[in-house]
Amino acid sequence: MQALTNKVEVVSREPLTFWERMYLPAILKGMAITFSHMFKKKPTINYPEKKRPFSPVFRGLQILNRDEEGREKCTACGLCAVACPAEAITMEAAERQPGEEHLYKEEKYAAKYEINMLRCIFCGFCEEACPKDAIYLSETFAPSNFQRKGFIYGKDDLLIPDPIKEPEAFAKARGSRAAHPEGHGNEH
Amino acid sequence: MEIKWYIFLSVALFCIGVIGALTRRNAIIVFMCIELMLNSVNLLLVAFSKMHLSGIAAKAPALATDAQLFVFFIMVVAAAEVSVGLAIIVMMYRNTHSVDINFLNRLKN
Amino acid sequence: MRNTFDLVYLIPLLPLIGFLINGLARNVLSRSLVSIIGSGVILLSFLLSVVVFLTVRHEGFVPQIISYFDFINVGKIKVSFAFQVDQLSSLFLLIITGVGFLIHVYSTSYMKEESSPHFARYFSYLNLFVFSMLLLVLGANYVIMFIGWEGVGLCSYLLIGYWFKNTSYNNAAKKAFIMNRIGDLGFLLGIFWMINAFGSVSFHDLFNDENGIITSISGLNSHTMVGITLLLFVGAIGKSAQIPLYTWLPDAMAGPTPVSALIHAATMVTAGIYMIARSNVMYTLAPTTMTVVAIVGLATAIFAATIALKQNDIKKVLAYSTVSQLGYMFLGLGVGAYTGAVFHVMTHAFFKALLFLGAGSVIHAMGGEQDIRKMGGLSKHMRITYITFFIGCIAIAGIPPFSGFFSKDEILAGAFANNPVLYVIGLGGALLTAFYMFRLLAMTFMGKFRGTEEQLHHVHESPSAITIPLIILAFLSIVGGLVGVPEYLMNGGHRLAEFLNPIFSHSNAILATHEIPHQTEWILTGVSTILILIVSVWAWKKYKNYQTETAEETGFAKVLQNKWYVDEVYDAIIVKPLKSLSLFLNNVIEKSGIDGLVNGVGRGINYGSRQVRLLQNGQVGAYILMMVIGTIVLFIIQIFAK
Amino acid sequence: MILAIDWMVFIEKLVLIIAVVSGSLVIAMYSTYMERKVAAVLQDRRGPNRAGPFGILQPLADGLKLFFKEEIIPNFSSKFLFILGPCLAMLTAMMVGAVIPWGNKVNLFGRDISLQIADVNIGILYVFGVVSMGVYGIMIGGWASNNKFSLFGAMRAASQIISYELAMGLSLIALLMVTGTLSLKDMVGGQMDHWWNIFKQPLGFLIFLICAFAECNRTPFDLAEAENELVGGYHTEYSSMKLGFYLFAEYINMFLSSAVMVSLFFGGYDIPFVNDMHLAQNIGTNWAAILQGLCLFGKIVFFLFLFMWVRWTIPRFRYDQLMNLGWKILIPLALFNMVITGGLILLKQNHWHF
Amino acid sequence: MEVTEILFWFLSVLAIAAAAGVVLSKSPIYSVLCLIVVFFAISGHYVLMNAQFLAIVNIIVYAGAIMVLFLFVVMLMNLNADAEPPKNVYLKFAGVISGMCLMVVIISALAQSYDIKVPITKGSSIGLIKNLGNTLFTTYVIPFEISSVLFLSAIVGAVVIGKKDEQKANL
Repeated sequence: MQALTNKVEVVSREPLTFWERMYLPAILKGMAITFSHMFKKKPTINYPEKKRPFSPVFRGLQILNRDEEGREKCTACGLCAVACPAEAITMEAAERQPGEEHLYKEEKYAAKYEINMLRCIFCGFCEEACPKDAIYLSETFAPSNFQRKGFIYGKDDLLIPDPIKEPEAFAKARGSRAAHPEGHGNEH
Repeated sequence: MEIKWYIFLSVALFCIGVIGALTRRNAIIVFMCIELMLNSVNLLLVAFSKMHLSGIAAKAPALATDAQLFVFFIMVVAAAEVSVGLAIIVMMYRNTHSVDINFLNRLKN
Repeated sequence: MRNTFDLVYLIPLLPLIGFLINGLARNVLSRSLVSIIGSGVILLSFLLSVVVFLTVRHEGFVPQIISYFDFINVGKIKVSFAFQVDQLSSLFLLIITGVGFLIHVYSTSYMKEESSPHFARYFSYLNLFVFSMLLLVLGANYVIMFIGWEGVGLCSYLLIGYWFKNTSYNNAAKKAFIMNRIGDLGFLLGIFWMINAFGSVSFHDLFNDENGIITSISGLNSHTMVGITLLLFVGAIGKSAQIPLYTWLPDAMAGPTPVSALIHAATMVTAGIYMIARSNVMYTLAPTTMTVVAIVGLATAIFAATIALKQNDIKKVLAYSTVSQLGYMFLGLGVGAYTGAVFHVMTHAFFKALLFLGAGSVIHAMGGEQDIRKMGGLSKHMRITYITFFIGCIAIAGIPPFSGFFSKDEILAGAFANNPVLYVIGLGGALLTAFYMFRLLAMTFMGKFRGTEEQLHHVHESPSAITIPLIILAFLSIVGGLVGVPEYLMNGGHRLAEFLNPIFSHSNAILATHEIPHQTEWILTGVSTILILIVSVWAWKKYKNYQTETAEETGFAKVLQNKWYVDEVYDAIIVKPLKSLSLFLNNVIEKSGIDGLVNGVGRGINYGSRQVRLLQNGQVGAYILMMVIGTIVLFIIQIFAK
Repeated sequence: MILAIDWMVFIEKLVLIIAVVSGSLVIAMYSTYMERKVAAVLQDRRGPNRAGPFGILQPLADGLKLFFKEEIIPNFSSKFLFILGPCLAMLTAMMVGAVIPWGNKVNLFGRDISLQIADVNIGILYVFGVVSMGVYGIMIGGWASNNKFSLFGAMRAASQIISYELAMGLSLIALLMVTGTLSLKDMVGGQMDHWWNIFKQPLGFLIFLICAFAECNRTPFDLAEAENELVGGYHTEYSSMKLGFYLFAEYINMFLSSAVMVSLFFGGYDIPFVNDMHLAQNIGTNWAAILQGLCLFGKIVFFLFLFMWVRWTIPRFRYDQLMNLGWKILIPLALFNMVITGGLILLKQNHWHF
Repeated sequence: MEVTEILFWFLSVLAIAAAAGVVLSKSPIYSVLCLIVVFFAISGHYVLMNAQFLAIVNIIVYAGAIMVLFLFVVMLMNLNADAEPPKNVYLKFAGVISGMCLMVVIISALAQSYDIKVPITKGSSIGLIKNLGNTLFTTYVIPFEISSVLFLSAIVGAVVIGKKDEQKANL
């Protein structure tokens, strides 16, 4: 039979020779292989102290964005909730009252915005769906928790810190994607 | 210790074995009681081997080792007996799903 | 000198090792390895034999007895496991290992269609056979000889029945075994008698020139001597296929052809000759037995030759020819021409092995066909086989200067010296030999091919592993006779006789054969040669253009074709009565007598046990209870008995 | 004094027993750490490194965790036997330590103290006796769990241990023929400043090593707890410190069988290439004893490492392969070894004359 | 009271109690375990009598091998306490009585023996493996070899008996 790929290795089914039936040489060979691994470089790292750089397309926890003046960008249009295949997003809209312009960028805003992190599959569709660049996926991942309700993230968990009041925290939360404010999901 | 205490001990063990063999119907337990009897005899043999050591055995030490070697041989025979006996019991259990010795009277007729 | 004989034990040991390796590892070894081991050990033995032979040839060689350990040590009888190396045994060593090696080589090709384990099995049997045969000729006493004697019988049985899936082959094997057993019994009884009469079985003790037991017994033709020699002769009859125990040999052709060549032509069947030659002193002292030997030998020679005239199976012809030639050898022994007999053993080993191997080559080429009526014209296809076979025929027919001529002539000369009647009959046998051999040759190789088309297509010259042994044997058949050129032909004369003189000197001294004048010898030789030539040419002409006959043979020819109905006669006078006796014993004595007794006892016990059985109620507890009660009673008796 | 006991000896032995038992426990604890570390290193990982520097407090953390786990005793199980099982396993594991010579002797308070709890003259037989008891812990535990998997595991363990004990004993008979003693102390003494027994009995050592693996229920012979076939084997139903006992027993067994192996085949506390007698004279008995102890310990650690190394190299046997290996290979091989050794000893007694 | 005497009484009581346990316990498993205890007690007695070799062999052979087999079989069959049907009470009673009778009779018979008060000697070296081995491989070498044949036949017998009848299984 012709091989489809060149990776095919023909397995010998001949009866074992005497040395092979002794097994000892094979065992010693195996032991030598494992022993040699003692001196190999370890691919693992001490995680919390050292971290590997994420790949540019990594999709972590969602973050609700603010603009330069610290106003929430979200306008509660619900497109993200519609786009979500796991139906993890719940939101309630509210109208911006006068005097709240410094809080919300648009006239409508999300009074309640919840993502169930146990359901979320981190596909990033919400980010793509958002017309306002109000949501994007960061480079952090969900920490563990003792209870289920701890995994339902509300607005206070999701909102990015205020860039004016806490610029360092804002910069940190933005992560490396700050260099590309447009984000990767919206390139088309 | 006087020899009589060893005699009493092994007779007591032997008789407990006999009682067990008489009263129990579980073949395995009967078998174990037989082992118990064998062991009581072993104990007695060892005790006797130490009994006349200052007298007779001082002249002929082989007499004293004899008893202990008998014990050794009894153990050999017991081991052989157990291996076959247990095989028979397992076989019997496979056939009758019981280890009651009263079912073992097939040879009767 | 010592060093040479230190290694003698290796000669039989090597084949034994070969047997063990091939026999035990037959499922593992490859065919080529088996061939190398099987033939190699024989080759090594042969080389050692040559060394031994060269040592023995020295002037003034004294027979060496190399003793290894005590084999039997009971009372006054002491039989040691010892080898004796002297002129006779060294000669036989050469024949056995030399011819044996050639046949091994031949077999590597002949048997190559067998599956690997069977191939190895075959070679292991062959090696075992060579081992036994070497033991037979090397043994320094009759007991060791008997071990080898039985060993070759066993190997013969194994090899005849090599294709054990065929019932008739098995029967042939059994027949050979049983016939041999009859003879062996005689041999064994002879040994017992010997132990009883002389207290020793060692050749050295018995036949020593100075102080041998036999030589010190002066009684010529005493009862003891005649009895022992006759019993030994019975053994020889069985092993060497003489009347009346010859029928196994033709049947033994069931085995593979090389086996027939090795066992049933060259070596095993000559064991009887060897044995008698070995005990020549005893035979010389028993002229009655000598006469019996001569008559039996001559009768066999003629009888078998007549049967061979009408056989159509190529191997059967050769088999009867072998029986006939063995008869000649016995004739030679019987008339006191021991050297001639041994000489004939040697030449016969060469040309009969050659003929058998040639026959094997033919059968091989014909795809297993053995009937010469279906052959013919093979000379065109198989030149080497044809030429070598032709040489063999000339040799066996006794045409000078081929080997058979010298040996046969010597025997006949011996017979003439003894009694001219024997000579005339012997010469008649020789003519028959020439006739059937040339008939065989002509029918096989001349004329038109009478087999099927397919066979014709198949016919080809055999491979070199077959032809080279043939060529070597053919060469030996031509020149082998030169070691025994009689004195009247050449000055310095009979070198073999000189060589063997130490063995037979004592007998020769007693026999004091009257020399035949050289003129008489010339005449005898001339007459026999001319007659043989005429008969050969006649047979050649008659059968050269043989056509397949459909007509049934009639009259005497039919009797011959059916081998004088000997098998049938045996069946009628031995087998049938035995069978009916056994039946009688089985039906009457066994059933009513012995069985009645046994059953009566059984019935009595049966009744008794039926009564006792009631105690055994099948409850284990009850048994223990009985035991306990019994113990208690015993102890109570013990207490109150005081 | 009604009890005519030499109290000093009593105290001496008591201290020694406590030292050996607690020592075995500590070593067993750290064997778990070593196991994890070796496994990690062989697999290009880092292993435990959180609790304490290099994670050396990890065993303590593990132990604490086991202590605080919930105790579960299944219904329908025999409670007494369920508890007896791990206890027996632990007990039999610890008892081997009694006959192992941990060092030559030390001189304290003017007394020569032998660093061996009991120098019985049937030391090896004692080891066998105790090892053959070890199977009870597993069997009883497995049966008392009233769980099919546990029972299977127990059965497997029992038949495995019985099978391999035979080959082990046979392999040692050849060694006994060479050394001519059953006492472990005498055996070690015989190897001091001489060839180690491994050079006299290489085949015997190989068989013994394989059997030791089997007796300890270590990979590749860990069928009794084959996770992917039998869930957890005989300790499926166990939790908390009872499970801990089983695990501990395994490591103690490992440690002590390494010690036995070292004593039998690798000279025990003999310091290689050094004449121990002279050493003791030069630097004093006590220092020599410490050095010897360290040397013994080093050898044992090597064997512990071997155990782990093999575990992370060789896959588990199938059950029939296991039985084949035991009955059809090791036992004949051990018998063969015995015969060869006997023949050589005879030859040697006849001064190599045949 | 010496230490050995205390140990003797302790081991004796242990042995008898455990032996009673063998007979009385409902479940075969407990019987097996009790029997193991008996064997240990008897081994203890051997040690007290300085028969070290027998003591350890007793443990290896009986406790280590034979009882494992028993335990194995019991577990294999998974016998429960109720597997044994109740026996006739009178029969049990008869069994106990006759066993007791046996004991009384034997002891009373032995009590008449004149040297029943001979003390056993401790601390002799005949129980050591060296002496036993010497005797075993000189005087008793033939019984020793025969016992190995017995073992072999027992192995073969056990295998043959324990093998499933394949023809029967196919039916």
